[in-house]
Amino acid sequence: MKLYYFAWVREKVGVKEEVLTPPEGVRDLAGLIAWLKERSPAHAEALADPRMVRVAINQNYVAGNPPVGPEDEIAFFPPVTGGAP
Amino acid sequence: MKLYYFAWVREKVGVKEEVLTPPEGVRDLAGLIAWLKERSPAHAEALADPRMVRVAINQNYVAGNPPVGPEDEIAFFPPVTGGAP
Amino acid sequence: MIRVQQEDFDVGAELAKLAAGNPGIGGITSFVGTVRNHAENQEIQAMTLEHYPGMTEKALEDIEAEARRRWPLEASLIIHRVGRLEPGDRIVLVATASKHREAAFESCRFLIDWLKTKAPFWKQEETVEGPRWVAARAEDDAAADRWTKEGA
Amino acid sequence: MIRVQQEDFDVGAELAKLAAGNPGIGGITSFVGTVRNHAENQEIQAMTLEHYPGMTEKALEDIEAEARRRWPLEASLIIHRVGRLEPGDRIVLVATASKHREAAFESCRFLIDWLKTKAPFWKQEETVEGPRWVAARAEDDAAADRWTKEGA
Repeated sequence: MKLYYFAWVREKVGVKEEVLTPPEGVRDLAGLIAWLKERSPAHAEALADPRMVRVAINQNYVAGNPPVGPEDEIAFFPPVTGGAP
Repeated sequence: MKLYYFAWVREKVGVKEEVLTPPEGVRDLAGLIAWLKERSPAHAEALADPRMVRVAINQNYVAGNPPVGPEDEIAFFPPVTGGAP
Repeated sequence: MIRVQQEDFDVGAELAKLAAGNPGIGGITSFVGTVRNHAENQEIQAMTLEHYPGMTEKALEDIEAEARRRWPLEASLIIHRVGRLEPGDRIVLVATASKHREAAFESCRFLIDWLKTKAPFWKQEETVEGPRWVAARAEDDAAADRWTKEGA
Repeated sequence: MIRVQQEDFDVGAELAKLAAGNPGIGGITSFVGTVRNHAENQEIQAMTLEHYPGMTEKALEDIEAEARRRWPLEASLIIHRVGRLEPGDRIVLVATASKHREAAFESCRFLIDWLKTKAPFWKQEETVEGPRWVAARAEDDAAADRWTKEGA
Protein backbone atom coordinates (compact mmCIF):
# COMPACT_ATOMS: atom_id res chain seq x y z
CA MET A 1 0.00 0.00 0.00
CA LYS A 2 1.37 3.39 -1.01
CA LEU A 3 0.76 6.27 1.39
CA TYR A 4 1.17 9.98 0.62
CA TYR A 5 1.10 12.95 2.98
CA PHE A 6 0.82 16.62 1.99
CA ALA A 7 1.23 20.06 3.58
CA TRP A 8 1.17 20.05 7.41
CA VAL A 9 0.09 16.41 7.50
CA ARG A 10 3.37 15.62 5.70
CA GLU A 11 5.33 17.80 8.11
CA LYS A 12 3.79 16.09 11.14
CA VAL A 13 4.24 12.55 9.82
CA GLY A 14 7.79 13.47 8.85
CA VAL A 15 7.82 11.75 5.46
CA LYS A 16 6.27 12.55 2.09
CA GLU A 17 5.40 9.00 1.18
CA GLU A 18 5.89 5.47 2.43
CA VAL A 19 5.10 1.95 1.28
CA LEU A 20 3.54 -0.14 4.03
CA THR A 21 1.91 -3.52 4.36
CA PRO A 22 -0.87 -3.28 6.94
CA PRO A 23 -1.98 -6.51 8.64
CA GLU A 24 -4.80 -8.48 7.02
CA GLY A 25 -7.34 -7.15 9.51
CA VAL A 26 -7.03 -3.62 8.06
CA ARG A 27 -9.77 -3.59 5.44
CA ASP A 28 -11.22 -0.08 5.57
CA LEU A 29 -10.11 3.53 6.00
CA ALA A 30 -11.02 3.69 9.71
CA GLY A 31 -9.00 0.52 10.32
CA LEU A 32 -6.04 1.93 8.37
CA ILE A 33 -6.07 5.21 10.30
CA ALA A 34 -6.25 3.37 13.64
CA TRP A 35 -3.32 1.17 12.63
CA LEU A 36 -1.24 4.16 11.38
CA LYS A 37 -1.84 6.06 14.62
CA GLU A 38 -0.34 3.15 16.55
CA ARG A 39 2.76 3.04 14.35
CA SER A 40 4.30 6.27 15.71
CA PRO A 41 3.48 9.35 17.76
CA ALA A 42 4.08 11.39 14.57
CA HIS A 43 1.36 9.52 12.70
CA ALA A 44 -0.89 9.76 15.73
CA GLU A 45 -0.48 13.52 15.91
CA ALA A 46 -0.90 14.08 12.16
CA LEU A 47 -4.13 12.09 12.03
CA ALA A 48 -5.43 13.10 15.46
CA ASP A 49 -8.33 15.27 14.29
CA PRO A 50 -10.22 13.57 11.45
CA ARG A 51 -12.16 16.81 10.73
CA MET A 52 -8.90 18.49 9.69
CA VAL A 53 -7.73 15.74 7.37
CA ARG A 54 -8.96 14.93 3.87
CA VAL A 55 -8.39 11.58 2.23
CA ALA A 56 -7.98 10.49 -1.38
CA ILE A 57 -7.89 6.86 -2.49
CA ASN A 58 -6.31 6.29 -5.89
CA GLN A 59 -6.43 10.05 -6.44
CA ASN A 60 -10.15 10.41 -5.78
CA TYR A 61 -11.54 12.18 -2.74
CA VAL A 62 -13.36 9.84 -0.39
CA ALA A 63 -15.70 10.38 2.52
CA GLY A 64 -16.97 8.01 5.18
CA ASN A 65 -15.28 4.67 5.62
CA PRO A 66 -14.56 3.06 2.24
CA PRO A 67 -12.66 -0.23 1.91
CA VAL A 68 -8.87 -0.11 1.35
CA GLY A 69 -6.67 -2.78 -0.20
CA PRO A 70 -2.95 -3.54 -0.57
CA GLU A 71 -2.81 -2.11 -4.11
CA ASP A 72 -4.34 1.26 -3.18
CA GLU A 73 -2.63 4.66 -3.20
CA ILE A 74 -3.90 6.55 -0.18
CA ALA A 75 -3.24 10.23 0.53
CA PHE A 76 -3.85 12.29 3.67
CA PHE A 77 -3.85 16.11 3.55
CA PRO A 78 -5.52 19.27 4.91
CA PRO A 79 -8.39 21.03 3.08
CA VAL A 80 -7.02 22.46 -0.18
CA THR A 81 -6.08 26.14 -0.50
CA GLY A 82 -4.95 26.74 -4.08
CA GLY A 83 -6.04 29.41 -6.47
CA ALA A 84 -5.91 33.07 -5.53
CA PRO A 85 -7.09 35.23 -2.60
CA MET B 1 -26.64 75.57 -31.97
CA LYS B 2 -24.43 72.62 -32.87
CA LEU B 3 -26.16 69.44 -34.00
CA TYR B 4 -24.58 65.99 -34.29
CA TYR B 5 -25.97 62.82 -35.84
CA PHE B 6 -24.60 59.31 -35.44
CA ALA B 7 -25.02 55.86 -37.01
CA TRP B 8 -28.19 55.43 -39.10
CA VAL B 9 -29.57 58.79 -37.92
CA ARG B 10 -26.49 60.37 -39.51
CA GLU B 11 -26.99 58.36 -42.71
CA LYS B 12 -30.63 59.41 -42.96
CA VAL B 13 -30.01 63.08 -42.23
CA GLY B 14 -27.13 62.98 -44.72
CA VAL B 15 -24.66 65.02 -42.67
CA LYS B 16 -22.56 64.29 -39.59
CA GLU B 17 -22.96 67.69 -38.00
CA GLU B 18 -24.44 71.08 -38.74
CA VAL B 19 -24.60 74.49 -37.09
CA LEU B 20 -28.12 75.91 -37.14
CA THR B 21 -29.93 78.87 -35.63
CA PRO B 22 -33.47 77.80 -34.83
CA PRO B 23 -36.09 80.55 -34.54
CA GLU B 24 -36.64 82.10 -31.11
CA GLY B 25 -39.79 80.09 -30.56
CA VAL B 26 -37.73 76.86 -30.37
CA ARG B 27 -37.06 76.57 -26.65
CA ASP B 28 -37.26 72.87 -25.87
CA LEU B 29 -36.31 69.52 -27.38
CA ALA B 30 -39.80 68.79 -28.72
CA GLY B 31 -39.86 72.19 -30.41
CA LEU B 32 -36.40 71.59 -31.88
CA ILE B 33 -37.35 68.19 -33.27
CA ALA B 34 -40.58 69.59 -34.81
CA TRP B 35 -38.58 72.39 -36.43
CA LEU B 36 -35.87 70.02 -37.72
CA LYS B 37 -38.47 67.71 -39.25
CA GLU B 38 -39.82 70.62 -41.27
CA ARG B 39 -36.38 71.56 -42.58
CA SER B 40 -36.03 68.57 -44.93
CA PRO B 41 -37.57 65.19 -45.72
CA ALA B 42 -34.22 63.68 -44.64
CA HIS B 43 -34.52 65.17 -41.16
CA ALA B 44 -38.16 64.16 -41.02
CA GLU B 45 -37.34 60.57 -41.85
CA ALA B 46 -34.38 60.35 -39.46
CA LEU B 47 -36.39 61.67 -36.53
CA ALA B 48 -39.71 60.07 -37.49
CA ASP B 49 -39.85 57.51 -34.67
CA PRO B 50 -38.87 59.09 -31.36
CA ARG B 51 -38.70 55.67 -29.68
CA MET B 52 -35.76 54.75 -31.96
CA VAL B 53 -33.77 57.92 -31.33
CA ARG B 54 -31.72 58.83 -28.26
CA VAL B 55 -30.71 62.41 -27.49
CA ALA B 56 -27.73 63.93 -25.69
CA ILE B 57 -27.48 67.62 -24.78
CA ASN B 58 -23.95 68.83 -24.12
CA GLN B 59 -22.83 65.19 -24.10
CA ASN B 60 -25.30 64.05 -21.45
CA TYR B 61 -28.19 61.73 -22.18
CA VAL B 62 -31.55 63.40 -21.76
CA ALA B 63 -35.09 62.11 -21.50
CA GLY B 64 -38.43 63.89 -21.71
CA ASN B 65 -38.54 67.43 -23.04
CA PRO B 66 -35.68 69.49 -21.57
CA PRO B 67 -35.05 73.11 -22.62
CA VAL B 68 -32.57 73.79 -25.43
CA GLY B 69 -30.61 77.00 -26.09
CA PRO B 70 -28.48 78.49 -28.88
CA GLU B 71 -25.21 77.49 -27.16
CA ASP B 72 -26.13 73.82 -26.75
CA GLU B 73 -24.52 70.84 -28.47
CA ILE B 74 -27.30 68.43 -29.31
CA ALA B 75 -26.83 64.89 -30.63
CA PHE B 76 -29.32 62.41 -32.09
CA PHE B 77 -28.49 58.73 -32.41
CA PRO B 78 -29.87 55.20 -32.12
CA PRO B 79 -29.56 53.11 -28.92
CA VAL B 80 -25.88 52.34 -28.38
CA THR B 81 -24.38 48.96 -29.35
CA GLY B 82 -20.73 48.98 -28.33
CA GLY B 83 -18.80 46.42 -26.37
CA ALA B 84 -18.82 42.79 -27.40
CA PRO B 85 -21.44 40.15 -28.26
CA MET C 1 -7.98 54.39 -16.86
CA ILE C 2 -9.97 54.61 -20.08
CA ARG C 3 -8.89 54.77 -23.70
CA VAL C 4 -10.69 55.01 -27.04
CA GLN C 5 -8.42 54.14 -29.94
CA GLN C 6 -8.23 52.79 -33.47
CA GLU C 7 -5.17 50.59 -32.82
CA ASP C 8 -5.18 47.14 -31.32
CA PHE C 9 -4.00 46.65 -27.73
CA ASP C 10 -1.67 44.12 -26.07
CA VAL C 11 -3.73 42.35 -23.39
CA GLY C 12 -0.76 40.91 -21.52
CA ALA C 13 1.07 44.24 -21.41
CA GLU C 14 -2.07 46.12 -20.32
CA LEU C 15 -2.82 43.69 -17.48
CA ALA C 16 0.81 43.69 -16.34
CA LYS C 17 0.78 47.51 -16.26
CA LEU C 18 -2.47 47.46 -14.30
CA ALA C 19 -0.98 45.35 -11.50
CA ALA C 20 2.56 46.76 -11.60
CA GLY C 21 3.89 47.98 -8.27
CA ASN C 22 0.79 47.05 -6.29
CA PRO C 23 1.40 43.79 -4.37
CA GLY C 24 -1.87 44.34 -2.49
CA ILE C 25 -3.68 42.98 -5.56
CA GLY C 26 -4.90 39.40 -5.23
CA GLY C 27 -6.67 39.04 -8.55
CA ILE C 28 -7.38 40.63 -11.90
CA THR C 29 -10.49 39.80 -13.88
CA SER C 30 -10.54 40.83 -17.51
CA PHE C 31 -12.88 40.54 -20.44
CA VAL C 32 -11.83 40.81 -24.08
CA GLY C 33 -14.60 41.23 -26.63
CA THR C 34 -13.84 40.07 -30.17
CA VAL C 35 -15.48 40.38 -33.59
CA ARG C 36 -17.39 37.25 -34.55
CA ASN C 37 -17.69 36.03 -38.12
CA HIS C 38 -21.44 35.61 -37.90
CA ALA C 39 -24.48 37.17 -36.30
CA GLU C 40 -28.11 36.16 -36.57
CA ASN C 41 -27.15 33.34 -38.93
CA GLN C 42 -25.43 35.65 -41.34
CA GLU C 43 -21.76 35.87 -42.19
CA ILE C 44 -20.03 39.05 -41.04
CA GLN C 45 -17.13 40.17 -43.22
CA ALA C 46 -16.16 43.18 -41.14
CA MET C 47 -17.54 45.68 -38.66
CA THR C 48 -17.17 49.41 -38.26
CA LEU C 49 -17.42 51.07 -34.87
CA GLU C 50 -18.58 54.67 -34.76
CA HIS C 51 -18.47 56.77 -31.60
CA TYR C 52 -19.20 60.25 -30.26
CA PRO C 53 -15.77 61.77 -29.56
CA GLY C 54 -15.77 63.57 -26.25
CA MET C 55 -18.99 62.12 -24.92
CA THR C 56 -17.67 58.56 -25.28
CA GLU C 57 -14.63 59.26 -23.10
CA LYS C 58 -16.80 61.01 -20.54
CA ALA C 59 -19.26 58.11 -20.46
CA LEU C 60 -16.45 55.57 -19.98
CA GLU C 61 -14.93 57.65 -17.18
CA ASP C 62 -18.32 57.83 -15.46
CA ILE C 63 -18.81 54.08 -15.74
CA GLU C 64 -15.33 53.41 -14.36
CA ALA C 65 -15.90 55.88 -11.48
CA GLU C 66 -19.18 54.16 -10.64
CA ALA C 67 -17.43 50.76 -10.46
CA ARG C 68 -14.80 52.17 -8.13
CA ARG C 69 -17.50 53.65 -5.94
CA ARG C 70 -19.26 50.28 -5.66
CA TRP C 71 -16.30 47.92 -5.21
CA PRO C 72 -12.94 48.18 -3.41
CA LEU C 73 -10.74 48.18 -6.51
CA GLU C 74 -6.99 48.59 -6.67
CA ALA C 75 -7.02 49.34 -10.40
CA SER C 76 -9.33 49.37 -13.41
CA LEU C 77 -9.09 49.74 -17.17
CA ILE C 78 -11.39 50.18 -20.16
CA ILE C 79 -9.99 50.20 -23.70
CA HIS C 80 -12.46 50.39 -26.60
CA ARG C 81 -11.51 50.40 -30.25
CA VAL C 82 -13.22 52.34 -33.05
CA GLY C 83 -13.03 52.12 -36.82
CA ARG C 84 -13.06 49.08 -39.08
CA LEU C 85 -12.43 45.65 -37.52
CA GLU C 86 -12.43 42.13 -38.94
CA PRO C 87 -13.56 38.79 -37.47
CA GLY C 88 -11.21 37.71 -34.68
CA ASP C 89 -10.09 41.30 -33.99
CA ARG C 90 -10.26 42.57 -30.42
CA ILE C 91 -12.94 45.25 -29.83
CA VAL C 92 -12.80 45.98 -26.14
CA LEU C 93 -10.83 45.20 -22.99
CA VAL C 94 -12.18 45.77 -19.49
CA ALA C 95 -10.21 44.75 -16.42
CA THR C 96 -10.44 45.25 -12.67
CA ALA C 97 -7.98 44.38 -9.92
CA SER C 98 -8.83 43.86 -6.27
CA LYS C 99 -7.63 42.19 -3.09
CA HIS C 100 -10.22 39.44 -3.52
CA ARG C 101 -11.61 37.77 -6.60
CA GLU C 102 -15.27 38.48 -5.76
CA ALA C 103 -14.91 42.24 -6.23
CA ALA C 104 -12.80 41.78 -9.36
CA PHE C 105 -15.37 39.50 -11.02
CA GLU C 106 -18.41 41.55 -10.09
CA SER C 107 -16.95 44.89 -11.10
CA CYS C 108 -15.55 43.61 -14.39
CA ARG C 109 -18.95 42.26 -15.36
CA PHE C 110 -20.52 45.55 -14.31
CA LEU C 111 -18.13 47.54 -16.53
CA ILE C 112 -18.93 45.59 -19.68
CA ASP C 113 -22.69 45.49 -18.95
CA TRP C 114 -22.92 49.23 -18.42
CA LEU C 115 -20.55 50.03 -21.27
CA LYS C 116 -22.81 48.18 -23.68
CA THR C 117 -25.86 50.26 -22.87
CA LYS C 118 -24.39 53.59 -21.73
CA ALA C 119 -21.32 54.39 -23.85
CA PRO C 120 -22.04 56.00 -27.25
CA PHE C 121 -20.65 53.44 -29.68
CA TRP C 122 -22.49 52.07 -32.70
CA LYS C 123 -21.65 48.99 -34.73
CA GLN C 124 -22.24 48.51 -38.42
CA GLU C 125 -21.76 45.00 -39.78
CA GLU C 126 -20.73 44.25 -43.36
CA THR C 127 -22.60 41.27 -44.79
CA VAL C 128 -22.97 39.87 -48.30
CA GLU C 129 -26.30 41.71 -48.48
CA GLY C 130 -24.62 45.01 -47.63
CA PRO C 131 -24.00 46.94 -44.44
CA ARG C 132 -26.44 46.87 -41.54
CA TRP C 133 -26.53 48.69 -38.21
CA VAL C 134 -26.56 46.41 -35.20
CA ALA C 135 -29.75 46.84 -33.16
CA ALA C 136 -29.64 47.11 -29.38
CA ARG C 137 -30.50 43.84 -27.62
CA ALA C 138 -33.13 43.61 -24.90
CA GLU C 139 -30.81 41.18 -23.06
CA ASP C 140 -28.20 43.92 -22.82
CA ASP C 141 -30.66 46.31 -21.23
CA ALA C 142 -31.64 43.58 -18.77
CA ALA C 143 -27.98 42.90 -17.93
CA ALA C 144 -27.35 46.60 -17.29
CA ASP C 145 -30.55 46.99 -15.26
CA ARG C 146 -29.50 44.16 -12.96
CA TRP C 147 -26.78 46.44 -11.57
CA THR C 148 -29.16 49.35 -11.17
CA LYS C 149 -31.40 47.32 -8.92
CA GLU C 150 -28.65 45.64 -6.93
CA GLY C 151 -26.72 48.86 -6.45
CA ALA C 152 -29.70 51.01 -5.54
CA MET D 1 -6.53 22.80 -21.57
CA ILE D 2 -4.91 22.52 -18.16
CA ARG D 3 -1.31 22.94 -17.03
CA VAL D 4 0.53 22.71 -13.70
CA GLN D 5 3.94 24.29 -13.84
CA GLN D 6 6.69 26.01 -11.89
CA GLU D 7 7.37 28.68 -14.55
CA ASP D 8 5.45 31.90 -15.00
CA PHE D 9 3.03 32.25 -17.93
CA ASP D 10 2.44 34.99 -20.51
CA VAL D 11 -1.21 36.04 -20.13
CA GLY D 12 -1.43 37.84 -23.47
CA ALA D 13 0.10 34.93 -25.39
CA GLU D 14 -2.10 32.38 -23.61
CA LEU D 15 -5.31 34.30 -24.33
CA ALA D 16 -4.29 34.89 -27.95
CA LYS D 17 -3.64 31.15 -28.39
CA LEU D 18 -7.00 30.36 -26.79
CA ALA D 19 -8.91 32.41 -29.37
CA ALA D 20 -6.66 31.75 -32.37
CA GLY D 21 -8.44 30.47 -35.45
CA ASN D 22 -11.91 30.58 -33.92
CA PRO D 23 -13.78 33.66 -35.15
CA GLY D 24 -16.97 32.30 -33.56
CA ILE D 25 -15.68 33.59 -30.24
CA GLY D 26 -17.29 36.82 -29.06
CA GLY D 27 -15.59 37.18 -25.70
CA ILE D 28 -12.93 35.82 -23.40
CA THR D 29 -13.13 36.23 -19.64
CA SER D 30 -9.98 35.59 -17.67
CA PHE D 31 -8.87 35.74 -14.08
CA VAL D 32 -5.28 36.04 -12.92
CA GLY D 33 -4.57 35.36 -9.26
CA THR D 34 -1.48 36.99 -7.78
CA VAL D 35 0.50 36.72 -4.56
CA ARG D 36 -0.34 39.51 -2.10
CA ASN D 37 2.21 40.99 0.27
CA HIS D 38 -0.07 40.63 3.26
CA ALA D 39 -2.74 38.34 4.72
CA GLU D 40 -4.62 38.64 7.98
CA ASN D 41 -2.72 41.82 8.80
CA GLN D 42 0.65 40.16 8.49
CA GLU D 43 3.33 40.75 5.91
CA ILE D 44 3.94 37.88 3.49
CA GLN D 45 7.49 37.57 2.22
CA ALA D 46 6.89 34.61 -0.06
CA MET D 47 4.61 31.65 -0.57
CA THR D 48 5.21 28.04 -1.50
CA LEU D 49 2.61 26.02 -3.36
CA GLU D 50 2.59 22.26 -2.85
CA HIS D 51 0.45 19.92 -4.93
CA TYR D 52 -0.37 16.25 -5.46
CA PRO D 53 1.20 15.36 -8.82
CA GLY D 54 -1.18 13.26 -10.87
CA MET D 55 -4.27 13.93 -8.81
CA THR D 56 -3.97 17.70 -9.33
CA GLU D 57 -3.99 17.38 -13.11
CA LYS D 58 -6.92 14.98 -12.93
CA ALA D 59 -8.87 17.35 -10.66
CA LEU D 60 -8.26 20.31 -12.97
CA GLU D 61 -9.34 18.28 -16.00
CA ASP D 62 -12.52 17.26 -14.20
CA ILE D 63 -13.30 20.88 -13.25
CA GLU D 64 -12.70 22.06 -16.81
CA ALA D 65 -14.88 19.26 -18.21
CA GLU D 66 -17.67 20.21 -15.80
CA ALA D 67 -17.54 23.85 -16.97
CA ARG D 68 -17.77 22.74 -20.60
CA ARG D 69 -20.73 20.55 -19.74
CA ARG D 70 -22.56 23.47 -18.11
CA TRP D 71 -21.80 26.30 -20.55
CA PRO D 72 -21.44 26.51 -24.35
CA LEU D 73 -17.71 27.25 -24.42
CA GLU D 74 -15.50 27.60 -27.46
CA ALA D 75 -12.28 27.25 -25.43
CA SER D 76 -11.05 27.08 -21.85
CA LEU D 77 -7.76 27.15 -19.99
CA ILE D 78 -6.44 26.58 -16.46
CA ILE D 79 -2.78 27.18 -15.62
CA HIS D 80 -1.69 26.82 -12.00
CA ARG D 81 1.83 27.37 -10.74
CA VAL D 82 3.59 25.41 -7.97
CA GLY D 83 6.76 26.08 -5.99
CA ARG D 84 8.01 29.27 -4.39
CA LEU D 85 6.39 32.58 -5.40
CA GLU D 86 6.87 36.15 -4.25
CA PRO D 87 4.41 39.04 -3.79
CA GLY D 88 3.19 40.28 -7.17
CA ASP D 89 3.89 36.93 -8.85
CA ARG D 90 1.13 35.27 -10.84
CA ILE D 91 -0.27 32.07 -9.25
CA VAL D 92 -3.10 31.02 -11.53
CA LEU D 93 -4.78 31.85 -14.82
CA VAL D 94 -8.27 30.67 -15.72
CA ALA D 95 -9.93 31.72 -18.96
CA THR D 96 -13.03 30.81 -20.92
CA ALA D 97 -14.15 31.85 -24.39
CA SER D 98 -17.70 31.82 -25.68
CA LYS D 99 -20.00 33.34 -28.28
CA HIS D 100 -21.55 35.56 -25.62
CA ARG D 101 -20.08 37.23 -22.56
CA GLU D 102 -22.61 35.77 -20.11
CA ALA D 103 -21.30 32.21 -20.53
CA ALA D 104 -17.69 33.39 -20.46
CA PHE D 105 -18.13 35.29 -17.19
CA GLU D 106 -20.14 32.60 -15.41
CA SER D 107 -17.88 29.72 -16.40
CA CYS D 108 -14.68 31.61 -15.57
CA ARG D 109 -15.97 32.35 -12.09
CA PHE D 110 -17.03 28.72 -11.75
CA LEU D 111 -13.54 27.48 -12.68
CA ILE D 112 -11.75 29.53 -10.04
CA ASP D 113 -14.39 28.84 -7.36
CA TRP D 114 -14.22 25.08 -7.85
CA LEU D 115 -10.46 25.05 -8.29
CA LYS D 116 -10.03 26.65 -4.89
CA THR D 117 -11.93 23.94 -3.05
CA LYS D 118 -11.45 20.87 -5.25
CA ALA D 119 -7.92 20.90 -6.68
CA PRO D 120 -5.20 19.53 -4.37
CA PHE D 121 -2.94 22.56 -3.86
CA TRP D 122 -1.70 23.83 -0.51
CA LYS D 123 -0.17 27.19 0.25
CA GLN D 124 2.44 27.94 2.86
CA GLU D 125 3.14 31.59 3.60
CA GLU D 126 6.48 32.90 4.83
CA THR D 127 6.07 35.59 7.50
CA VAL D 128 8.50 37.24 9.93
CA GLU D 129 7.20 34.79 12.53
CA GLY D 130 8.07 31.85 10.35
CA PRO D 131 6.15 29.75 7.83
CA ARG D 132 2.45 29.02 8.23
CA TRP D 133 0.02 26.87 6.27
CA VAL D 134 -2.93 28.79 4.84
CA ALA D 135 -6.22 27.55 6.27
CA ALA D 136 -9.23 26.92 4.03
CA ARG D 137 -11.76 29.75 4.11
CA ALA D 138 -15.45 29.19 4.77
CA GLU D 139 -16.17 31.83 2.09
CA ASP D 140 -14.45 29.64 -0.49
CA ASP D 141 -16.60 26.68 0.40
CA ALA D 142 -19.68 28.88 0.13
CA ALA D 143 -18.54 30.18 -3.28
CA ALA D 144 -18.02 26.63 -4.55
CA ASP D 145 -21.32 25.40 -3.09
CA ARG D 146 -23.21 28.10 -4.93
CA TRP D 147 -22.45 26.29 -8.19
CA THR D 148 -23.46 22.93 -6.78
CA LYS D 149 -26.90 24.20 -5.95
CA GLU D 150 -27.38 26.15 -9.15
CA GLY D 151 -26.11 23.32 -11.32
CA ALA D 152 -28.11 20.58 -9.65
